[in-house]
Amino acid sequence: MIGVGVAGVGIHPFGRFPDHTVTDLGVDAVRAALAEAGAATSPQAAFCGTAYGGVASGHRVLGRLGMTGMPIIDVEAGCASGAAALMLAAASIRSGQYERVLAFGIEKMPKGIIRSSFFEPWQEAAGLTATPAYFALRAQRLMSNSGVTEEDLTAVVVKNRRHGSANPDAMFRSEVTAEAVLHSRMVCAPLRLWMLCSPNEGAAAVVLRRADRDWTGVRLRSSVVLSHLPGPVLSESTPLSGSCDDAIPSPTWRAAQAAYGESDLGPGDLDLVECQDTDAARELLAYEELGLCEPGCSPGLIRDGSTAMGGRVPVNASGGLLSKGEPLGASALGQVVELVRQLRGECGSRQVEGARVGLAHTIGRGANTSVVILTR
Amino acid sequence: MIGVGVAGVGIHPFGRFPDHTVTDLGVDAVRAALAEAGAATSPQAAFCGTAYGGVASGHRVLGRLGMTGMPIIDVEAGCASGAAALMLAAASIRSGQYERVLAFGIEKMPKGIIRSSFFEPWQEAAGLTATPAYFALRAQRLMSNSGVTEEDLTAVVVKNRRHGSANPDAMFRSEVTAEAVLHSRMVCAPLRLWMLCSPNEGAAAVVLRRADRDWTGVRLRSSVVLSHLPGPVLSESTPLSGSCDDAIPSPTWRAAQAAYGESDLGPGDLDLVECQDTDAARELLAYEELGLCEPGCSPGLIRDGSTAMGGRVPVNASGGLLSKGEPLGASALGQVVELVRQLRGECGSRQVEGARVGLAHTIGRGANTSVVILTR
Amino acid sequence: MTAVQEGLFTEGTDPHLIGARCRSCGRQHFPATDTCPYCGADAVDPCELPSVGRLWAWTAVTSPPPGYHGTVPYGFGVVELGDCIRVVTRLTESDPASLHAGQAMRLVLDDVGDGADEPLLSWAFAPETP
Amino acid sequence: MTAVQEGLFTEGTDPHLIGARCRSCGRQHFPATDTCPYCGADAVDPCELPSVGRLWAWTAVTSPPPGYHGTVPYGFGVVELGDCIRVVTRLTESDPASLHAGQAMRLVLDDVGDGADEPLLSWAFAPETP
Ligand SMILES: [Zn+2]
Ligand SMILES: [Zn+2]
Repeated sequence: MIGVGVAGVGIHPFGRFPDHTVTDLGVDAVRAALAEAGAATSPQAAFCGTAYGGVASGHRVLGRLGMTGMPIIDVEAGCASGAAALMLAAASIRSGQYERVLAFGIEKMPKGIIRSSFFEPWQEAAGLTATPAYFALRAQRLMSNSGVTEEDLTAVVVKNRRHGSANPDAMFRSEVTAEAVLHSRMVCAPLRLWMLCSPNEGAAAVVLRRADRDWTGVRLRSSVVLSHLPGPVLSESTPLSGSCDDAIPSPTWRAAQAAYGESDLGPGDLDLVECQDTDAARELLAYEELGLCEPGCSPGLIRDGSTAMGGRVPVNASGGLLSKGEPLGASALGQVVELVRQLRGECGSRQVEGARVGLAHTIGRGANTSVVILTR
Repeated sequence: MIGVGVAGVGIHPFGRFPDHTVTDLGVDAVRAALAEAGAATSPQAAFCGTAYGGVASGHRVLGRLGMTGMPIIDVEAGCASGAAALMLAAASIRSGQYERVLAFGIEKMPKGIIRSSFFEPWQEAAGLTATPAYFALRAQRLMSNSGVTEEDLTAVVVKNRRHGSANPDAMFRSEVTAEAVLHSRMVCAPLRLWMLCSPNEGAAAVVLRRADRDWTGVRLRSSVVLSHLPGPVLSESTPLSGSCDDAIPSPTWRAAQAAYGESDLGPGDLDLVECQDTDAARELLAYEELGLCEPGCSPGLIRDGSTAMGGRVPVNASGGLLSKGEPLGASALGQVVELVRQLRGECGSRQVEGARVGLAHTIGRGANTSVVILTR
Repeated sequence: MTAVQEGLFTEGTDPHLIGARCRSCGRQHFPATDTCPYCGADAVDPCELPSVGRLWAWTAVTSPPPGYHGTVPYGFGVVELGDCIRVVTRLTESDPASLHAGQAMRLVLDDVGDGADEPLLSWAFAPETP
Repeated sequence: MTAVQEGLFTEGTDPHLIGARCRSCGRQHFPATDTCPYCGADAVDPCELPSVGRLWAWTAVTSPPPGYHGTVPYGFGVVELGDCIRVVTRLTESDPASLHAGQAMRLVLDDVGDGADEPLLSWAFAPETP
């Protein structure tokens, strides 16, 4: 079995950058990752994750760096696009096809209102495409199934914004109070404005390399991308109907199981987790789906501080999407960059002490779920 | 070395289908490929090539068929998108990761004028984004370097339309005369309207499987995707400047060399070729880049009938893009479907007798070049 | 009155959503497509879904999503019809506090147009009046 | 007069395109970016390209491409400037038969606007008058 190591990471801060093209953002992140990896790790192939980057996004970035001539493949898997790029890059090393591969993700939302190509025009006209409404329905089900309260949702926001205040690459770097969260505008009950993440812009890059026994750096232990099973009506595949069978496993649960199986690690081994907090309830649901707690027990983890900095398994030490915002194609690799830096002990005031095992999780339109496990 | 076999292929005819969504087209092609492959070859992962399909294109097709739950990755590589999907699918079988994988490509051009996201708005305003003008400049250089004449360009169109008249999946199924071609409107000298292919709609699908020694069906021997080297000003990466060094190899030449190397086959072994004839000159250039003739000798092949049906190596027996039209994401896999059917001897009046070795070539924005070699 | 899309519902005094039932696996889906989204079979029969069901999840949309020209706020939720299908739907009730889990809901057709042009007919579920 | 984009060319009686030369590999590119598209180095110096060159390839565009509001037909081609850079350009001559390989061409600035609004300045090459 060929091992996969992380030779270098780079990130362009997440935020809004009206004076920079998506290519500019990508060049920054890729240059930084290449500089860390060093000249001896020049990539033999590249995978670029993006949802809105347009035709030949990866080539435009690598063309600016004189790095074309190799296979350059753009991949799209919604918010998991960057993770899909990473998965393909890792697979090509594990298979022995390449020794050094670049995975990067870039995003800059198009100007004006984004009309997802995922929906048909009649679904828009019928009022069936309000994304936060689907999040809200899922939140409501979690509240009724697991006893999550409005205070718990608020606590997730307060925690992540506190974590994010120490992350120079985050868009929002100020803490918020529970009171302020509870007084923010109700978007779709039970979700208020500050409980929802903002789509934004950014880029992140990871250089992977073949890692033999003597590799002492961070290792990529598993990198799974899976889609949903038919049935669940509130799956991120947003069907207009579903079955009444509540036993169908979610894609996050399945991806996590696959990733634990691949890496011979379990939820008890994790020192930190970066998970999809597109809304505050989505983070709590991830606790259950990733096995950080038993089903129905997510409120316990937020109430007792287990997932806050200093707790048993800090979740979203980076501040999460609630602090960083969500540049779709870059989002999943942004999590990976954070984990790599945490495992290297480079995170200063937001460092999770002694972190050896980290997990990153995203779920996006498709549905595509990714679970990545890294170790030091 | 694990072998890769073609278990089934399917195609939705290329053309214009205002009453069908891109998902409808994909469902048709995928169903047909799955039916050929049989239930025992149900895929473990899927790669969907598309340029304009939008978010989660592959999931929308496979969701209609109850086939989600596996990794489903959308890939974009311009006109080579389908080939990129095939390359990733093949690599995942060669590496032992999967035994059965689906690759498909779908396209339906958006309504109205297509503004490629490849260019910046100022490049449009400056008149620098007329795609046929770039084709025309390349054609002019080929005419001056290889002695290609207007009659040779016309002969390519006449040949391909004659071939296409026997292909029920082509958009144009009528022959044309040289005189009619020469009287069609001048778009960008030396290219006239009928010398240019039309973007259109369609879908194609290929089910790949692990092929051990006892597999007697069609084999995928190589599947290469490469981007361009910096320098050539008329590369399909459409830079606004380039170097004066004419010795920099083209991506098609490099991809062909890589594919020949992988398969231990050479241009002399080919029984037929499907190549990128986005314009008539592009086909002649491919003769030289693929090694069907020496550099500078492409006119000879079209003049002596070597690349016509019945010749030494028929090129575009399907009618090529000049007859089929070009649904970007589906185009490269449409070529593969044709080759598979030719190698199986299923092509009726357009059958290349005794075909055992076929090559498919595409080049698209990026630039991305693909070369695929199939054998029986 | 034009429907927002053909084939979604029957009109008249007792409207029904038009789903499809798979001949192979028996499961129902909505809107009707020509393949079964559970098993992929292409033999499916159109069927009318029950017009009364139970509320399973709900919220309210406070800002109009892109492409929607009807009024806001509007209710939004999931209703269980029979024992095997849950359907995503607008709700006529836009105050989440006025609704409760398992509440009986009945299909109605209403206007999602912009009020200026011809009415645009779509479906919603309304609390069943006892 | 506004330029179609900042930083593409100098204006005045003897205009020049603004490229950049890589400090590491010495190669020139246009338009100037902050990295070298040949070797990736980030140390590049802006430089003015020669204003006279030789015609290397040419055609004419007969239909306006999307986003272009100037006149048609217009000439289009590639001009070699000095001994190491080829530049894609509009040409002032839109009859391909009036041009020949190696012909001397000089940079000019002209209007690609729609004629109604303020002129929109871009570059083209014109046959050098002897
Ligand atoms: Zn079924
Ligand atoms: Zn350089």
